[in-house]
Amino acid sequence: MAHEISREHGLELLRQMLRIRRFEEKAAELYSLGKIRGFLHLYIGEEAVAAGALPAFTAEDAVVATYREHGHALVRGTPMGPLMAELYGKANGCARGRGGSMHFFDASRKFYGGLAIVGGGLPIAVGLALAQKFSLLSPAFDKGEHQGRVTACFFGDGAVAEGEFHESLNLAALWKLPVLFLCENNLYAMGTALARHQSQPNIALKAHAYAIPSVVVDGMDVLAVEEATQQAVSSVRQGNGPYLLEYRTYRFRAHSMYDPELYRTKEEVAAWKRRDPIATFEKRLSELGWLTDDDVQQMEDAIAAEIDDAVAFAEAGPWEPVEDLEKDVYTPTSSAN
Amino acid sequence: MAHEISREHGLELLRQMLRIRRFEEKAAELYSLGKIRGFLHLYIGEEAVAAGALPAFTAEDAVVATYREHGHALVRGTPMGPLMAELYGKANGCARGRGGSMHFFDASRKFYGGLAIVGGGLPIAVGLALAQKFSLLSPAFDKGEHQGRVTACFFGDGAVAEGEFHESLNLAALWKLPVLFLCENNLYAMGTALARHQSQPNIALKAHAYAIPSVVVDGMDVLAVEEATQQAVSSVRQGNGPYLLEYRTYRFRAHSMYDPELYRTKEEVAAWKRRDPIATFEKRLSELGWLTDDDVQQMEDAIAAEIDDAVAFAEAGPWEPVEDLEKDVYTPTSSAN
Amino acid sequence: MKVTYREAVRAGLREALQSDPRVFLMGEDVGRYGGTYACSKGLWEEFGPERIRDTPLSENTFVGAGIGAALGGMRPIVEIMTVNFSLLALDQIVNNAATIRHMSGGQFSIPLVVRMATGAGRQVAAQHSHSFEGWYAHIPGIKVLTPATVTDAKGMLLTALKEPDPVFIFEHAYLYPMEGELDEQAFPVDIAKAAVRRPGRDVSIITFGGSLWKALEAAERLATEGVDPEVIDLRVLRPLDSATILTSVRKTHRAVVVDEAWRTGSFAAEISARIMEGAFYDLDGPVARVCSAEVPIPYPKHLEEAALPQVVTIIQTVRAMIGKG
Amino acid sequence: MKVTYREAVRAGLREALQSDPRVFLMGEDVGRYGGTYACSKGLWEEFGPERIRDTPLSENTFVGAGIGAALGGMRPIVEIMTVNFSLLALDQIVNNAATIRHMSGGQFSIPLVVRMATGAGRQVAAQHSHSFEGWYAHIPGIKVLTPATVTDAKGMLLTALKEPDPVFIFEHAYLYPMEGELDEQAFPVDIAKAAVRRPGRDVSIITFGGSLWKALEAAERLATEGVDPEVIDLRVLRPLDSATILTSVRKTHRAVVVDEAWRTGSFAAEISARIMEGAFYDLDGPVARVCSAEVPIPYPKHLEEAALPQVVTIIQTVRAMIGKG
Ligand SMILES: Cc1ncc(C[n+]2csc(CCOP(=O)(O)OP(=O)(O)O)c2C)c(N)n1
Ligand SMILES: Cc1ncc(C[n+]2csc(CCOP(=O)(O)OP(=O)(O)O)c2C)c(N)n1
Ligand SMILES: [Mg+2]
Ligand SMILES: [Mg+2]
Repeated sequence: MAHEISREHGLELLRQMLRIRRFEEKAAELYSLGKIRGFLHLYIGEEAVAAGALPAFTAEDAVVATYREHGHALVRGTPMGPLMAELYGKANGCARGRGGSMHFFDASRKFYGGLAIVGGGLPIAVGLALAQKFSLLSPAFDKGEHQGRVTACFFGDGAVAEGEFHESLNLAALWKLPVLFLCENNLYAMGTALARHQSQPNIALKAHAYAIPSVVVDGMDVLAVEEATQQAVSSVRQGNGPYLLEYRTYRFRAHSMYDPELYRTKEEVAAWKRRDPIATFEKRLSELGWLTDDDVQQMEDAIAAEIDDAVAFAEAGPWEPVEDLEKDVYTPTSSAN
Repeated sequence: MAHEISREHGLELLRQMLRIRRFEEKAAELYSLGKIRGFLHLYIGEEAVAAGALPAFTAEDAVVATYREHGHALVRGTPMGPLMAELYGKANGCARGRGGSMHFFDASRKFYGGLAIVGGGLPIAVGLALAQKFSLLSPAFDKGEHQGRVTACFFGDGAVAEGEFHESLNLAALWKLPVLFLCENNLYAMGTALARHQSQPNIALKAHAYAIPSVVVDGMDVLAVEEATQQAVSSVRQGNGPYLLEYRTYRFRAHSMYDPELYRTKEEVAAWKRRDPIATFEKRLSELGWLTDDDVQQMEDAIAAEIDDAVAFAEAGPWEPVEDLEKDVYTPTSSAN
Repeated sequence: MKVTYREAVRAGLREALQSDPRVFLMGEDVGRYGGTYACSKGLWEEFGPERIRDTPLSENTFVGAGIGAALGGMRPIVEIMTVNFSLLALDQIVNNAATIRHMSGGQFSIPLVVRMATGAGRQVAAQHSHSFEGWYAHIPGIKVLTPATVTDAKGMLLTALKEPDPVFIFEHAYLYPMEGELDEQAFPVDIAKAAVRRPGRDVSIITFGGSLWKALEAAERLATEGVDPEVIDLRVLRPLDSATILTSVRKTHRAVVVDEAWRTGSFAAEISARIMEGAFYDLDGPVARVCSAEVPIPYPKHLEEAALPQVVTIIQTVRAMIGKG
Repeated sequence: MKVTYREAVRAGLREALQSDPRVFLMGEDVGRYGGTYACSKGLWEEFGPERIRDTPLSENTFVGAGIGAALGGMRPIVEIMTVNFSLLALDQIVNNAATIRHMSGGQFSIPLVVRMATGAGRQVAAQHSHSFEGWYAHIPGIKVLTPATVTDAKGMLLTALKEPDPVFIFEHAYLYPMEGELDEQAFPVDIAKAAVRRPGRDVSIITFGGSLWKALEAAERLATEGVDPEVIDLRVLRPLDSATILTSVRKTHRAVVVDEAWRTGSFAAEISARIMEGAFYDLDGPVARVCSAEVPIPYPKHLEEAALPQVVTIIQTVRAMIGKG
């Protein structure tokens, strides 16, 4: 074990990874049935990152993710029903159906999306962290309540090339803001391999250019992810400024639902699949005698039931009335209404 | 001496620095007379950079500069008359008077501006370098003629914070393009000190994030600038990809003509002025017995005459006729005409 | 009380910072430098570096950080030095500031105020002389204000800070040194209605921002020729107050729209189209536009003046119209 | 020969790459991936990595690099994946591509071609469904093309590459799979004139890009009701061919402009204003606009359809107009 954990905790990590995997397998199925449309980016293969990283954050912390955010929303705690309904575009979805797969939101869990412009989430996260820091500085805010809040900002290796990565890391470090830059390096930006979009493919090393501490983490090992993230979070909570983690992981499926995958070999994909974060972790747990086939079966059954309920919830959900199309362009109290 | 030079060469370096200094002193004077308007950014104090760096480039190389480019155009070889006329906005100016101080251009000398959006020149320089590399790659181009062309890209420390710095260094390194990123670090972006706009104030160090070689150079020492630039240029000419030079220098005057200078102390300015690149170099040359008071006087007289001629050229120059306002929005051969 | 436009903006900033601890100002050189146009001069000394924040040159990120801070409960005022640099931040504005509320099904509000200088007329050439207010007015989800008077310069900022959604305030750089009477009675000013700055009977001259003063001068000169123009200051480009425009045109039966942007695709076209749609049968003749020539704005005074709307061009346009009408 | 719009674009790219060694293509995933919309599929294999260049995600820089390469003597074709991402490159486009020639007194030309997908209709929600062609058409110094047919999809690209100045080509993403008859006789196609796609007497339906097909369908359906609409495909938004528009309106005395952009500040407003200015006395009634609802485009099919111009809304608008006329 990378660090000491209990059986219960190990099973919970496995369960979360499985929830993501099965949820997305179902989503892919529903996509081919035409129940889900538009872009659908699957996280399958990368589950250890969301499952290992997100528990390190409290309900008071803020989370910003990308268009590949199903796993993050699930682990953050948004019920599966509203997430599935969002994929359907139903009014009982987590964004009233308006966002779809790329735009999950959950204000009650400080989940700020679901943002689909690559790199666009970083400045937002920096701003959320600035607000968190203000809440400490200004006497007008209750320090106790706000003490040590941090913001988690997930993004991919492709986002590292965008100017906003550079600008955001500089600003966050300059102002010592409590933000964690969590790079899910799955080695590809769509069809462009890391070495063809980064002249210096070591992303963690780039943090030095901003005097930000950074660590490379095995993103296929949920315990390694958990341990590294917990350590980084505690450093940030203590007011030491931002931190960058580079999770080395891999996307098992196509970039989105349409993708001929001309840019990588079957062998490469197969090699990474042998490091499947779920299979390898199941193996470790069973070697510890913590996981029997029954346990797995029970877990799968429970998740299958949860998914069935989520699909039923989505199927039963209403479509937002067309009359409401222009609702919420502005806030009701706004002078524009 | 940083490296071996001849007396003639030493005097020429001094002369170029003096030409810039006197040209700009005259420009400031003409500004207060209302002959020059708009923004006027003086290079005074930084002359060693342009004077030491530009001779390392051939007539076939390309140069991109900023709105603080008077010195670069002068050393590149554009006659003083058209430059002074440009400051006046006269039709005999180097940009037909349309650009003014911030937008010097000279196609015959591959001088691509004179660009006033901070950071905006870097992608342009990367593209020019890409064209230079293509001219080697494509059999359709005469290799001989194009062999080893490079692009010089000047920008300030403030530009380093912009996303385009990050994106441009990555692209240039990724594609191994023949471009030199020449940072004139004068310690301030307008009124913002380096340490307040860069979390990692060591700019040369940032080049590592792109696997680009870099060197810090004393920008107040014209010979140090010359030597470092020549070495970098030869590396780039050999096809080793981009290079970054950080010239540490200082702006003696206000950022532009209007500037209360609330952001720095008189002591700091005075300390830097003691390192005046012209005075210190004059001293070195005279210590070598290469420069007499007469030499200085002759040089000053010649430059004064050159400036008088330039002012006369500008004063005598015509205003572009208003009828020509819409000329050159498109190229004559364009279907839009 | 007579104050300059610059002082009015500064007074608004001070009042906002004093009255609400969630308010802070960030932008390039707003602090120690005092603001390129000196709008925030003295505020850094008064409110300190935590609330008056100098940012690195990184427009897209500090505007995005403003959005994030607003989502996090603050009331940020972001200053973009001038509108041309705002192009670097347009992704954050269009794709995040303007969409997050609607796209999330109404879960979030973004009480962000962004101020920037706009316009030409100071011989700063092609990269520093744009007028993109019309582009901003195209974006659902944000509001666009163009204060032309010292009262609106201060008042609109204060009202904007009470708005739950992103507000963009365009201050014409040419107006900063302009003196005017600050009407404290007018507060709080609304940000919903256009204003009739000069009532008249013969023609409606519709404009906003820096061009208002050219329109008013043209109107006074026309009055000496026996023409009585009505001058409308749009004040708010989004949401646009069509009613005030249409009421005026139904009375005067003629309209000239003055807009410093390039003619093609200018906001003046939108005004013309709205009149077409709402008052076509009341028109005695076609609505005319006085806009900038379609060229990058050149540096020399005579060419810049020739490129921009001027008092004389407004007068000539009205004369031609009356002659025809 | 029947080809898809996607194939027509690809054929244009191939021909350009074959005929001019200075031509190269760069953009995100144009190479090994074959292009998000498969427009460049097979080109990387055929022309190699030097001429088919995958770029990192860095829109402002690779567009700026296109400008620099054009200044350096190349004939770059830059692909921006979709128009919403082009906002990140707008600084380079507005401040450099569009100004350098004029600002330098005519010393340089920038023969750059930028292609991008635009438009909504594929349920990709608020951040991927914009139509900013109208914004681009506001910028002097560049040209803006909106090919709606397979012949224009290929032909305009080839003509654009012969232009000395920056040309922006907007390909409506919805059209890529559309099949059409490629008219090789039409080459070289001009990029100066609008086209009358359906001659008619009763009303001018003026549109461009993806909306052309909705307009044509509406026209056919209206014809069955005894209404005979003329359908005009603008083809080129800048410089705009006013003559063809005015000639049509002088004949039909009525006009409806269809534009997928948000109504306020849409390019449709410019068309309406030009008709106001050039054919006011020929109009039997006000020009109408059919545009998108002023909301971030939502994901669900029924809401997206409600937000965009549709065949039925065009028909209803024409009916209302004829009734009134
Ligand atoms: C600014 C911008 N440019 C292009 C795109 C199109 N696009 C969507 S995802 C993607 C690849 C992003 O790769 P990465 O950041 O590594 O995330 P991953 O998909 O691998 O999780 C691209 C190019 C976009 N959404 N935003
Ligand atoms: C994108 C952009 N933002 C802001 C400005 C306004 N501005 C002009 S110069 C300058 C400071 C630039 O500092 P630096 O790059 O160090 O160059 P220096 O003036 O010191 O030579 C600023 C903020 C600009 N021209 N462009
Ligand atoms: Mg990736
Ligand atoms: Mg500087």
